[in-house]
Amino acid sequence: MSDGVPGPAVLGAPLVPTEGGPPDATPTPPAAPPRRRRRRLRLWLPLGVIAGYLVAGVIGPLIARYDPIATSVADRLLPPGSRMSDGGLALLGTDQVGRDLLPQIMQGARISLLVGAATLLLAGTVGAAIGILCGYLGGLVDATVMRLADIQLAFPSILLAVFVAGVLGSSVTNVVLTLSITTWPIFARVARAQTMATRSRDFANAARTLGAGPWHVVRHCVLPAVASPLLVIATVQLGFVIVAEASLSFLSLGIPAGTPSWGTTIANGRDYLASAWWIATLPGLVLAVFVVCVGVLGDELRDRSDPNLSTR
Amino acid sequence: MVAPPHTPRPLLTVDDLVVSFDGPLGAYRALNGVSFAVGRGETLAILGESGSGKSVTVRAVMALLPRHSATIERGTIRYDGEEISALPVRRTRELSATEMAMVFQDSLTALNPVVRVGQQIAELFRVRQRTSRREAWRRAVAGLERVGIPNAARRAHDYPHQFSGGMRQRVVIAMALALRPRLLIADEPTTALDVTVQAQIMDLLRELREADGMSMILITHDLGVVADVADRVAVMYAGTVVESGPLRTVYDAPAHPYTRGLMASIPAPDRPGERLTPIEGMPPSPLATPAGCPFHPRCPLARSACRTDRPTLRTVAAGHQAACHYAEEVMAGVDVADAA
Amino acid sequence: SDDPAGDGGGVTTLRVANPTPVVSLNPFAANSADQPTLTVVQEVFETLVVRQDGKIAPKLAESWTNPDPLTWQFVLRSGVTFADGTPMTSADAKASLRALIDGKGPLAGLWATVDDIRTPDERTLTIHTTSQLGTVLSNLTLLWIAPATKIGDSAFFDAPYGTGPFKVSSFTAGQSVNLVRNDNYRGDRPKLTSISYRYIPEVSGRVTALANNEIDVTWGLPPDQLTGLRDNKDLTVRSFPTYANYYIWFNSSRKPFTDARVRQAMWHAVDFAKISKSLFDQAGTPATGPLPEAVFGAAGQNPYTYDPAKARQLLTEAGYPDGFSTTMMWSSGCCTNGNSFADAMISDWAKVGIVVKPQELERATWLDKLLKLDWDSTMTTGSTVTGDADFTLARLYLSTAKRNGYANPELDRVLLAARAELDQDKRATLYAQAGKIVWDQAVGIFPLDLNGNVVLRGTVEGFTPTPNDLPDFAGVSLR
Amino acid sequence: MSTSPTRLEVRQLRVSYPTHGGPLRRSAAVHAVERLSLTVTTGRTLGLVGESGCGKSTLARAIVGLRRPTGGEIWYAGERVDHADAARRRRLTAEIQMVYQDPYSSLNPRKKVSFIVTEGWRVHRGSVPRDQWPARTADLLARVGLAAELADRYPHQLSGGQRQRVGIARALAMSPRILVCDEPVSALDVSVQAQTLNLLADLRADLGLGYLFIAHDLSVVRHISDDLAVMYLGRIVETGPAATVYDTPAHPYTRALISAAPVPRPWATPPAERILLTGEVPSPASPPSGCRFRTRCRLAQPRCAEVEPELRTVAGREVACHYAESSLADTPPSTTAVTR
Amino acid sequence: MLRYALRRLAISVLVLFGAATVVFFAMRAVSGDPATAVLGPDADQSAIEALRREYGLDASLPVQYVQFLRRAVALDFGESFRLHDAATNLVLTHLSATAALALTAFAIALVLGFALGTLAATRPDGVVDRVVSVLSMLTQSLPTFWVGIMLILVFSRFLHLLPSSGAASPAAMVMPAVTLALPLLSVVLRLVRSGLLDVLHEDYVVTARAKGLSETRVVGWHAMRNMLIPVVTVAGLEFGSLLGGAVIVETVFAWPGVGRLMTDAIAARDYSVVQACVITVAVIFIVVNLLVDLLYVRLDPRVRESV
Ligand SMILES: Nc1ncnc2c1ncn2[C@@H]1O[C@H](COP(=O)(O)OP(=O)(O)OP(=O)(O)O)[C@@H](O)[C@H]1O
Ligand SMILES: Nc1ncnc2c1ncn2[C@@H]1O[C@H](COP(=O)(O)OP(=O)(O)OP(=O)(O)O)[C@@H](O)[C@H]1O
Ligand SMILES: [Mg+2]
Ligand SMILES: [Mg+2]
Ligand code: NI
Repeated sequence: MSDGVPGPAVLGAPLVPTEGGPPDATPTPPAAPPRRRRRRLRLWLPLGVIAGYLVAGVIGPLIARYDPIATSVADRLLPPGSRMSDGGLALLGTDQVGRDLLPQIMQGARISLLVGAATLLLAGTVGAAIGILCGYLGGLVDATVMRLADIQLAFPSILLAVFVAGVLGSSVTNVVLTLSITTWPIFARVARAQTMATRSRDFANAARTLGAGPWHVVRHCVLPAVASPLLVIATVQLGFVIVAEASLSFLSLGIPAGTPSWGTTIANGRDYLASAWWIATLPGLVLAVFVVCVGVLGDELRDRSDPNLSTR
Repeated sequence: MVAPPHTPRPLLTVDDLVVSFDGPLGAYRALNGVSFAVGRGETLAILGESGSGKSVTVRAVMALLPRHSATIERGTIRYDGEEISALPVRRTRELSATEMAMVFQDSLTALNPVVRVGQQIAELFRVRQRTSRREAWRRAVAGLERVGIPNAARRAHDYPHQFSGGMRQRVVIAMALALRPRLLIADEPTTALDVTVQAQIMDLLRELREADGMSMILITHDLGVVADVADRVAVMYAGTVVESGPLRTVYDAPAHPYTRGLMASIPAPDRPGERLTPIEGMPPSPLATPAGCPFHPRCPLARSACRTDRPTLRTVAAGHQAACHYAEEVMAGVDVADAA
Repeated sequence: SDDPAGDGGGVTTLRVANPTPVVSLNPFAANSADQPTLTVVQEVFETLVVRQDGKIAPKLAESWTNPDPLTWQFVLRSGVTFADGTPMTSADAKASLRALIDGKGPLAGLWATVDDIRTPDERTLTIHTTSQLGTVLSNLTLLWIAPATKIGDSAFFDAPYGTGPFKVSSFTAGQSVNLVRNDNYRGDRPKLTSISYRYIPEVSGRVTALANNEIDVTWGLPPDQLTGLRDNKDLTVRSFPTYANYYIWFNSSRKPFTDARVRQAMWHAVDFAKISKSLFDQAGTPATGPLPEAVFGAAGQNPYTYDPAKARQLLTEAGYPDGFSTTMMWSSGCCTNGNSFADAMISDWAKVGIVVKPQELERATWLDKLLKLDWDSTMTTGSTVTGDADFTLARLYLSTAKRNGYANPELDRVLLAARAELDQDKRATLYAQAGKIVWDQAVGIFPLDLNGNVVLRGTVEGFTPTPNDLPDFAGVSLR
Repeated sequence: MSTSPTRLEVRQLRVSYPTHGGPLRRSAAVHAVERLSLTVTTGRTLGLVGESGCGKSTLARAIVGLRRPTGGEIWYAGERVDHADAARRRRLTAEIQMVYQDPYSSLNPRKKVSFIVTEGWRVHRGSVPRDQWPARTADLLARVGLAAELADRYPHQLSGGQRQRVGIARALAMSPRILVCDEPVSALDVSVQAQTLNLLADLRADLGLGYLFIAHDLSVVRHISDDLAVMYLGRIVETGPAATVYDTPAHPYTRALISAAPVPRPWATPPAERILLTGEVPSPASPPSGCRFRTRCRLAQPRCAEVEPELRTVAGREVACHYAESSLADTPPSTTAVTR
Repeated sequence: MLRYALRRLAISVLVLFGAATVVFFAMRAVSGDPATAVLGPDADQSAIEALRREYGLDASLPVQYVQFLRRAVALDFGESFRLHDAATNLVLTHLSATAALALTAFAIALVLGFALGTLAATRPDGVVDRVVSVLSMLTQSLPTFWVGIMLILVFSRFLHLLPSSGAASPAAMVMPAVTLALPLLSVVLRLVRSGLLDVLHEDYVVTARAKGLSETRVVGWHAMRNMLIPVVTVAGLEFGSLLGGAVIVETVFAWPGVGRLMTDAIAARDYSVVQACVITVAVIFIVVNLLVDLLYVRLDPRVRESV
């Protein structure tokens, strides 16, 4: 039965190593330490980088104060490492109105991470709640809501962005709203599938035989099971959302002017890619590193959340 | 049950096989020195509780271990005199199906769900023997008929899920036997089946084996099934063979306390309701195999030597081997009380 | 296929990239004042008169007279034919003017006082107005003469032709226009056999296409791009003054901008000289008045100096010693370097305590708010397409226009008088007066007159820029 | 501690699953359990055997209220309990509990043992005061033979036998009178199985529980049961005292089942005739007409296709076969060794 | 099967109706008046009213809605205010450009995704695997417009290899298609990799190996067929969103596609075109997913039974 079924990441095509190993091999196989170290690295490296971003986003703007409205047109388009007219060093160069990019990127981290986190929180909770509801109840509720999700998916997100910006104006909140509306079905689908798989598992049945009502079953059986796949999805979506915010900025539907986010900085610098590459490229790089780290972390979390893998 | 003639050179010999897995929580040994041999025309049953390493052993023989996480640390596997553990996988694979074939425990998952069963068998003829498509199909149907699938010509077009459990297991057997292998390895072929169906399958296997003079390794934890078909028995515990010998000897005069415990755990049909005598304690975690004899924490006979010295498999009687320092006492039926 | 092959040069096509899409070729309706539409239309149609070096010159009309102050009589040139060979007559001119008025486009308002158009003979056109209209001539610079028989047919404008040097061979709205030479053209035969316009929205795409010899001409590039292109030996960058300028309006009907001192303070608070020098380089020149210098009726005014202290003082006088918070809106993509410009101004305003929240809006939303006067201040650029002060001043600053909340009877009086004046010199004086009111009252800030830029490949010869910033390629040849 | 026995009675129970049929077929219902009656009494064990898919689990689910019966009645302690309202249902959960087959999937992998054991008290708020939980948990764990410190572990940190004990402790926490055990030892190794069987026997003796013990391993059922019921395709075909049914089976199916069960030491018992069933197990969606077993029955007569046999008393047990007498007479002498 | 298809169709119609309703009311709820958006700030009131009358915008909202639905059923979405052409026409012409782009991108993503994903899955944790996984995350983490502009700069501006924009030649297709394909590629790649990894440790793959089949056959035939099932589902969803989501690529590369048509129409509050676009995209989305479902049924005999 449930014999040694290993987790997906570990198993591959079988092959007996031809070298076979000497008869007096040491009891601990030599392959072990690097692999474990690598696994630890895969968790802690991205976590460290992400923590670094958070610190930079929270503390950075306090140290290297960034004032989005303090422009210095004389210092515009300075390449990285230039001296500015006030004597300061623009480590990452300046943008098209002479603002130092480094503090701008740090400040941008705040907004971008905020947008990412808020969107995930909103879309995640709403999506998960709806998904669980649909998965648990099934039937008409399920069919109706899932059709709504289909409509949502069939509906161009650009139009949605215009719609939100047009009706509610453009603001960080509304960007979060737009992105949440486009993201919730993903969470809902995952939560729904997981709920359907969990609700009829024997441990849920056991809770019912103990007299548990739906609320208890959802809270203690479904929710914990839904949480980890959602977490994994969330890491993937975090990258997506932050990139999507940049794309909205490209279409002038994103974060309002005067609030620097990575997206707005990249979008502002797009006309300068040939002449002042650093404006769009450096925040782009920062964004990419962040997204990659989150992605690696997500993969690692997925591996770890697999009960099969953590058992052994 | 006629004991097979003991040929000097067994068909398959496994000697001191050590296999380790590199899992997320670190490396551990699934096999820790497994040795056994299968004679020509002989049926060897490998017994042992879940996780003792039965499947890993036979997968190692078939070169089916996961290539990224499993390492054969040492040991040799010889097939018909040739050391196959030294061959590249591709060469070992050439022996698969023609020399050695395997039947898996769960027939539902062992068959490709999206390929017609006829095709799954015909594939063997087409790819391994380069026959024509039509000829391959014809032979596949014949193979299905041989294992007693009614209406084989029509059913060959069906998908695995359209068969019942017993039928599927027959398909798997037909697939294993398609190229007439000399050694059939059956890894818990009936665990997923009902008793009545299990009886059908075991009968079928016995018939086919006798018809082809095939050798067989049968893995199971059902002592009854073993008694039904095996010539010889190997008992595994925590990644090693702790005892091996002729069927009745092992059953009636076990030389290892674990085997004895196992035998005692079976509810006797003639004494219902009587208290059973299970082996105390838990099997060791593969991550922390105890030093010395792996069975000593649960062994009623354990003494200080058991805690430090690892017993090796040694011959305790003709054709009967056990890995216990005090095998003779066990065979003599010395009890806990006597030992203490 | 009926391209005349016996013309030495063979096929020469000028490849043009528009920065904005051409959505219509109908110069009588909604798009009659659209720069992309007019750019193409000017190669196809001609007008009765043109503005040359700031003066009105004859084109399809040979001469004109005012039999009385309310009547304008034009004598049309003879022997002019449309591209299909039919002769151009006064009936066509009349139909065209009717079409423009009935089309109710943005230019229709210029002709509001016309009550009668007559064609006494084939070569005479009389326009009668209910009150004196001094802008008739400059208005006529945007009246394109199309065949009267076709003008009501909307399909005509899918591939229109006129009396101009080119005719449209194909048109895909929003994407591309192809022109071929009009072989019936009476004047100098154009050297180009065809012109193809296509819309490339992204700046880097256009610049790359130009550098890669995928296109020959483009314009409307942001100033920062030009710096790089000037160094490219294959390219020629032409910069020239235009009728367009930047302005920031205050909603004078809303506090605190009801107070002229506040508006003036806003102006004094920003170092426009520095900003325009670094942000616009050769793309703009500091404004001397509310109208670009090239426009008829523009006059130099007293410059506002960069003087934060004065700004503070004005604010204190107006009752805002600590400044105030307000918003500034603009529509995205409205203005050259708009976002940077806004950032720079906001930065300077902050220094005197005025916190301005930027609001970049989608154009439709911006327009909606603009017309509802639902805003504090707005930044935009505008062009005086007719080249006549009336077009801008009377359209935007009359109190009846309700465009910026500013209402001043004195200004209204001057503007209306200027419109009714037939003597162009007197008109110019009146506009100078009106301009002074707008400037001194700081109805808005007028930081910059915009220079146009056209970038051509070195192979393009004979291009002459015009201040209306409608690049005209009729006289161009390809090497 | 047992007073007068309490009875759980199932009368003419029918449980069906809707099937979606094919697009061109009408949607039908699978009657997984069909007009089934049985009685479980406290202090006694009713063993239930049958092939996979014959409806054993469905019956268990209906009894504990996980599945609503489509017909028939369930009575507990003189009260009709099927279609009970939610409050009654909740009250009943304290009386009738269930132990699940798979110790891996029946424990919430994300909760500690302490939570799992106390889950019932959490649901029935106030039934056990919170401050008593730790002590009571320790008691329960001790009762099922688990160390108290296991309370802080997650299921995946336990062995299969330990998990099954946790499952039993969870059921016991509610102090039930009746325990429905749905194949509680099928997933366990012989020695762990022996431990669990011993535990269940002890609990019955100490607490006077009544068991409905479902299994497919006849030797296990025989070991623990007082009474035996044999199920085939949703119906009970034979039921009576365990010894009677096991030793002198009257229904051809029971006979086949018992004869097919492998015996651990065949040489120690007189050789038995093995009755091999032929043919496939019919689908419960379309059971054969008349006697459901007739398609695989050696004794089948035309009458079997027409009239469905009802349970009737034959030689001390109830059996649903038209030819029970001749089937009984045909019983080979070996299994009727002692004529009782 | 038939009934299943019919049920799916009925649901699709419902979804379409929902999308149509949402777009209708959404457009009208957004601030900005189509008449002024088209005619500009200087249009006079009578002109605005005339335009409204012409396009039926003077009627009450419910009347407009019913009118819209009635005509939409006949595939008539009215005329574009801005481009003075039938909206249906406009959408169809632009759609062909987008479809060409999307299909190419899709093909690139599928081919590369399958190739790389398979490579990565057969040697998990190997060099290829790690490079590929970082690459896939990287492509997903860069904003499309940035990638597009970069490609233009590198391949057109500096290397002069490819035309920078337009849809004139097949070569012009390369960069936009690649840009569009990249994010999709990383999705396909991950899906193929994880799908294959899941499948590769299924028992039937071990069985196939035990049959002595070559690794190529085991992976390329036995594993692949099973892995296709989940990939197809996601690929379908992604293709649907590719059509509506190509705006940015279309803008950067001046590709005359439906995405830009729609964005421009939205900006101009060109109701008829927006409605036509949204409904078209929704129809395609639904059709593609319907096809995917049917394909799913073909690929998986187990599902074939149950529908
Ligand atoms: N692919 C693998 N990766 C890691 N560990 C494995 C793998 N396969 C087996 N193992 C481990 O090796 C040990 C022996 O497993 P094996 O499958 O041989 O047991 P078994 O005796 O066949 O048990 P069962 O009766 O349950 O089939 C177990 O601890 C198991 O967890
Ligand atoms: N949720 C369900 N929906 C539809 N049919 C079901 C469902 N559960 C079980 N069945 C069907 O009902 C019949 C009885 O199933 P049940 O699980 O009760 O059998 P069982 O005797 O417990 O088998 P096993 O020994 O394999 O556990 C089977 O044919 C099964 O296919
Ligand atoms: Mg195994
Ligand atoms: Mg069951
Ligand atoms: Ni097992």
